[in-house]
Amino acid sequence: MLTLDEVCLDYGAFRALDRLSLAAAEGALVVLLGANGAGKSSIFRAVSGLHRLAAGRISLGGRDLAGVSPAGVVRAGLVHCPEGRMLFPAMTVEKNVRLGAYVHRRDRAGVKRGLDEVMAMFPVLAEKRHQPAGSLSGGQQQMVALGRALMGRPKVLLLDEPSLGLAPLVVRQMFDAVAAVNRRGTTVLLAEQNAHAALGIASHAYVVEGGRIVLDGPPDALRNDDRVRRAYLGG
Amino acid sequence: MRAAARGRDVLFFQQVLNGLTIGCVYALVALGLTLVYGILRIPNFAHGALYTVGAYAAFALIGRLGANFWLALAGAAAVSAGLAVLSERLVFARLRAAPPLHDMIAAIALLLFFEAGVQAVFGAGFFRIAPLFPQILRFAGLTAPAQRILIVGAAFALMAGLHLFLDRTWTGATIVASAQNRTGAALVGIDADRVSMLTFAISGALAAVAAVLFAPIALLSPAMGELVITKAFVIIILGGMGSVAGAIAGGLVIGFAESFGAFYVSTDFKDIIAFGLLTLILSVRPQGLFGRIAR
Amino acid sequence: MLEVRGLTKRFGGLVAMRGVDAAFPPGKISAVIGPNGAGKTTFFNLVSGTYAPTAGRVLLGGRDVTGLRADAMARLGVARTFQATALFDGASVRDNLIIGHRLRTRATLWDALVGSRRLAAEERACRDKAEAVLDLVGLSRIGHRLAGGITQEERKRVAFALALATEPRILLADEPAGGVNPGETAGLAELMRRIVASGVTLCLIEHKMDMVMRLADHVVVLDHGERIAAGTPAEIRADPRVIESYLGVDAAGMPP
Amino acid sequence: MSARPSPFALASFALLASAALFPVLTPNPYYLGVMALAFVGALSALGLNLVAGYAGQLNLAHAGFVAIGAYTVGILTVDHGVPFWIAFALAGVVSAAAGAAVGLVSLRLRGDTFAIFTLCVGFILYLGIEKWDGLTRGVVGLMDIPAPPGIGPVSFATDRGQYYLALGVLAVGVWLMRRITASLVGRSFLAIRNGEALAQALGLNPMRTKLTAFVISTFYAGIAGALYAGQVRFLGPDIARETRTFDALIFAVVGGMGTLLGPVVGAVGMSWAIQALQGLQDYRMVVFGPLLVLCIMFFPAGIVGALEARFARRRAALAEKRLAEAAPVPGAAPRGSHA
Repeated sequence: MLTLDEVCLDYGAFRALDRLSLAAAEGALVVLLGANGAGKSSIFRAVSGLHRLAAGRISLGGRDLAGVSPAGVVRAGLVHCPEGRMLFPAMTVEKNVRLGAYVHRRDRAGVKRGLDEVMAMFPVLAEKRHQPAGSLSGGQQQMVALGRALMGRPKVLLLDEPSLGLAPLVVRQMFDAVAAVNRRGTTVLLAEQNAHAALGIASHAYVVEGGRIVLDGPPDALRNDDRVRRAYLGG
Repeated sequence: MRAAARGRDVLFFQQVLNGLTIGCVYALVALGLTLVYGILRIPNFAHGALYTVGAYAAFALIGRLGANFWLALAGAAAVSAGLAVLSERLVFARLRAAPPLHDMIAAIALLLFFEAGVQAVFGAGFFRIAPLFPQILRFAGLTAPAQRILIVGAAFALMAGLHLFLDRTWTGATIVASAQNRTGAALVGIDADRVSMLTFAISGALAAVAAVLFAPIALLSPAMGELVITKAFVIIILGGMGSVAGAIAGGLVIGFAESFGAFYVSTDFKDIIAFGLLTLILSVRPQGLFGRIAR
Repeated sequence: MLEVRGLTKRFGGLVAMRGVDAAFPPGKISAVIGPNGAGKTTFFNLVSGTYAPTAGRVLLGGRDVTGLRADAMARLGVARTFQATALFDGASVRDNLIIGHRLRTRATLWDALVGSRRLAAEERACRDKAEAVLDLVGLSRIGHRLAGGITQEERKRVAFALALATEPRILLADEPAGGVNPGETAGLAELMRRIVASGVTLCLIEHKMDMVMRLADHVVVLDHGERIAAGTPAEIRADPRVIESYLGVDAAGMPP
Repeated sequence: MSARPSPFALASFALLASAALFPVLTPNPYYLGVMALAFVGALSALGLNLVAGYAGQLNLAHAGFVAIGAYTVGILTVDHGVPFWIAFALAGVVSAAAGAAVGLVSLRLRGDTFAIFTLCVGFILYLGIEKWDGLTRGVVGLMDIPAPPGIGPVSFATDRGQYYLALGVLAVGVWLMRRITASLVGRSFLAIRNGEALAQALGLNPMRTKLTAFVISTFYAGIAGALYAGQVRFLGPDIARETRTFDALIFAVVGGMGTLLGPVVGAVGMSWAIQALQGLQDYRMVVFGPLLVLCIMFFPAGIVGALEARFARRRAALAEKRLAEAAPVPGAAPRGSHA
C-alpha cells in the first residue's frame, strides 16, 4: 500500500533520514518505535509532502508521491495526524473536525455522516462540539486531531505520537480507537514512544534510530528485544 | 434653556454619526489588514496604498468612463484586489523564507510605488467624487447626510457578509484555519497559496470599498491612505493582531474617540488621539489590550 | 552548586511544571530526560531565568536567585546553549565568539567613542578568550571559517564555545548532540567530559539515551512536568516508574 | 596592528579623497548642493542603519528625530537668537533625549509591533510639528534660519563651504560610527539582532543594548537635521514625514544594511540617480519602489554588503590556505565536504 524506498531527507546540513526503506501492506497497523529525534516525525513529514526528499521514492498504492503537495497527498487518500496535533485552537471542536473533510467538501451528506461517526466514536467531543478546541484537555485535543484526520477518509493514516503527554487511561482509549479504525480497513502507520502499548495493537513494527531502520519484525519478536529497550533507556 | 439642551442633543447625535462613519471606514481597512496579518505574519504597510488606488480607480471610472457609482465601486474593488494579489504572488510569496525585516521593507517599497504611481497618473492635486446621495435626511429634528448613512449601512452589511463568509463557508474556513495553524491547514488538504491570494484579494477589495464610500466626504489625494492605514495599525494592535472582532470593535472605538475628541477637545489634534491612545496603552501594557502582541 | 526546590510554572491555566526538586552536584554531569512534552525545556527556561517561576525557588551556591533575569543569571555564572544557535553567518567563527565574553567586560559607549585603553585591553581579553574556548572545544583549526559554512556538529561545538566564553560555573546544554550523526555524537560526549574536567558543572537535556546513560553521573527524569525519578543511570534504568513512562508496560493497561 | 591597511580603510580614504577633490573638479554650485544634501541624507541613514541594520529594530519614526534636530536649530536661532553652533550641538542632544523617551516605551515591543508603533510615533511627531503653530509656525514653516557662521578663517557661507561642512561632519560621523560598530558595544547590537534570547543568555541586557543603539541613532538623526537646517535654511513639517524615513531606509538597503559604508554609498548613489531621473522628481518612487523590492529580494546585502561578503570569503579562504601550508595534518580529510 505504502512503500518508502531508500528515502533521504535533509534539514540544512543535517541528514534526518538516511536511505530509509519501509513498507505497510494494505490493512496493516505498522508501528514505528524510536526515541525522540530518531527520525519518526521526519518519515511522516516526508510522506505527507511537508518536506521535500533529498533522494528516494515514496509510493502510495503504486502512485509516486514525489513532489506532490500536502493537499495532493490528502486527495490521494493519505492523511497525516501530526505530533503536537496542529489544531485550529480558536475554532470550535466541530469545525476543526469538519475541516478534516475539506477535500470531500462537495459530498455534503458524506461529511455529515463522517461527523456523526466521529462524534459517536468520541462522545465527549459531541458534548463539547461548540467549544473552542484550544480550551480542551490534551486527551480531548488528541481526539479532535484523530477525528479530523478520519474526516479525510484516509486509506492510509499516519499517526504521530498520539499518546504524547496523555494520562494512562486516555492513552488506552486512544489506542482502542486506533485499533478500531484499523479493523475497519484503514492502513495505519503509528509512531510511538509508548512501546509496549503500541506493540499490543501492531501487526508489524520497525525500530528507527539515527534516521535509519535498525530492526523490524512482528511485535512479539520485538517486545522483549534488547534493542527496543535500548532505544528508550540507553541500556 | 430647553432650546440649548436640545441643541446639545443634536450636536451629540452629530458626533455619534460622525464617529460611526469614520469608525466604519477604519474598521473596513483594519479588517483587511488583520486578515493579511493572520496569513502573512507581517504588517502589510502597502495596504494603505490599496485604499488610495481604490479611490482613484473609482474616480477614473466615473470621471473618464462615465460609470455610475456602484459600477465604479465594483471596479475599484476589483483593481485593488488585483493589485493585492499581484503583490502577494510577485513579492510576499517569494520572501516567505526571508527575515521579517525584509518583508516589512518590501511592503514599504510597494507602498511607495503605488502612491507614486497614483501621483504620476493623476497629479498631486485634490479631487472629489460626488456623493451618491447628496441629500440630507431629516428625522425627528435630527439631520444626517445620506452619504454617511450609506457608509454605515454598507459597512455593516459588508462586515456581516464577511463574518458569514468566514464562519459559514468552506472557503472562509480555510482562511481562518490557515491563520490559526498553517501546517494543520496544509495537512487537511488546504492549498496555502490559494488561501494567501484569496486573503489578499479580500483585503484589497475591502480597502477600496472603504475608500470609495468615504471619498465623497473626504478628498482624494495621493497621500490620502497614509493616515487611514496608520490608524488601522493602531486598531489592530489594540484589538489584537489577526482578530476580526477586534478590528471592528477597535475601528469603532477609534472613530468615536476621534469624533468626540475633535468636538470636545480640538479639531487640530483629532488625528493624534488614536496615536496618543496607543502610546498610553502600550506604555502600561506592552502586550496590548488582548495580550497577543508579545508573541 | 545549583539547586531548585518546588519549582512550579503555570501558563494561564496550564501547569507546565509542578513542584520539581533537583540539585546539580558540582563538577559532575547531570542529565534531564523525559518523553517529548515532559517539560524539559521549560525546566531549563526556569532555571536560567528566561521564565520566572510561579512558585518555588532557585538557589545558586546557597543564594536565592529566583526571578533573576537570564542576563543576570549569566553574569552569576549560569550559561546555557540552545537547540539551535543563531550565528552571524557572514563573520568568522572566531569573531562570533568574541561577544561571549562581553559580560565580563566593562567598556561603555564612551570607551568606544574615545577609543580608550580599557576598551583595547578588554577587546584583547575577549579575543584571547575566544581563542581559548575555540581550543577547548577543538575548533582552533576552523576559527577563520565563516560561521555560515560550518557543519551541524561544528555548530554544536560553537554553541558550547559561546557559552564557555561567559566563564560559567554551570552550563545548561539543550540537546547538545541533537541532529548530529553517531560518530560525531561520541566526539561531543568526549568534549563534554573535557568541559567538566575544566571545572564546569554540566547539565544537559538529551534524547540520545545511550549517550546520557554512559555520560551522566546523575539523571533527573521528568514526565508531565513532574519529577518522577532521580539518581544514577543504573538506578534510573531499573526504576519501574521510568520504564513505565518510556515503555508503557502497564501504564496503558495493555496485555503484555 | 598589521602594516597593511584594511580594505575598509582604503575604501574610506579613497571615498574621502575623491569627495574632497569633487568641488575642485566640478565647481558647479548646483552639483555641490546636491552632494551636500546627499551627505546629510547619508548621516541620517547612518543613524537609521545602526538601529535597524545592526540592532535589527526597524525604527519608522526616524525622520521625526531628524525633524526634531532641524527644528531645534531653527527655533533656537530664529526665535531665541541662540548662536548657530550652540543650537547645532543642542540639536543632537535634544533628539537623543527624545529618542531615549520614545525608546523606553517602544523597545519593549518586538519586531513588527515595534515597526508599527514607531510608524505611529512618526505621525505624532509630524502632526505635532504641523499643529503646534506657536512653536513651529505650523504649515507656514520656519524661515530665515541663519547660515552656519564661519569658524576662524573657514567660512560656510558659500556653496563650497556648505559642501565641506557637510562632508566634514559626515566624515566624523563615519569615523565615530566605525569606532562604535567595531567595538564590543557594536558587537552587542549584532548579537541582539541575531536573537534576543541567545544574547540575553550571554549576559547582555537586551533593553539597555537596544536603547543604546536607539539613542545613538537618534543623535545622528538630530545632527543630520541640524545640518539640513543650516543648509536649506527653511523648515516645514514635511521633513518629519514617513517618506523621509523611507528615503533613509532606501539609502541603507541599497548601500547595504548592517554595513558601515553602506548608507553613505547608498545615499550618494541614490541622490545622483534621483538627479538623473530629474523629470521624475515627484514620482521617483515609481522607479525606486520596484528597485527597492528587487533589491530586497535578490540583493538583500546591498552594494557594500556584497563586497564585504566577498572580502570575508576571500579572507577565510586565504587563512585556510595558510593553515594548510603551515601545518599539514596527515590524513585529515577536508571538513565541510558534506555540503
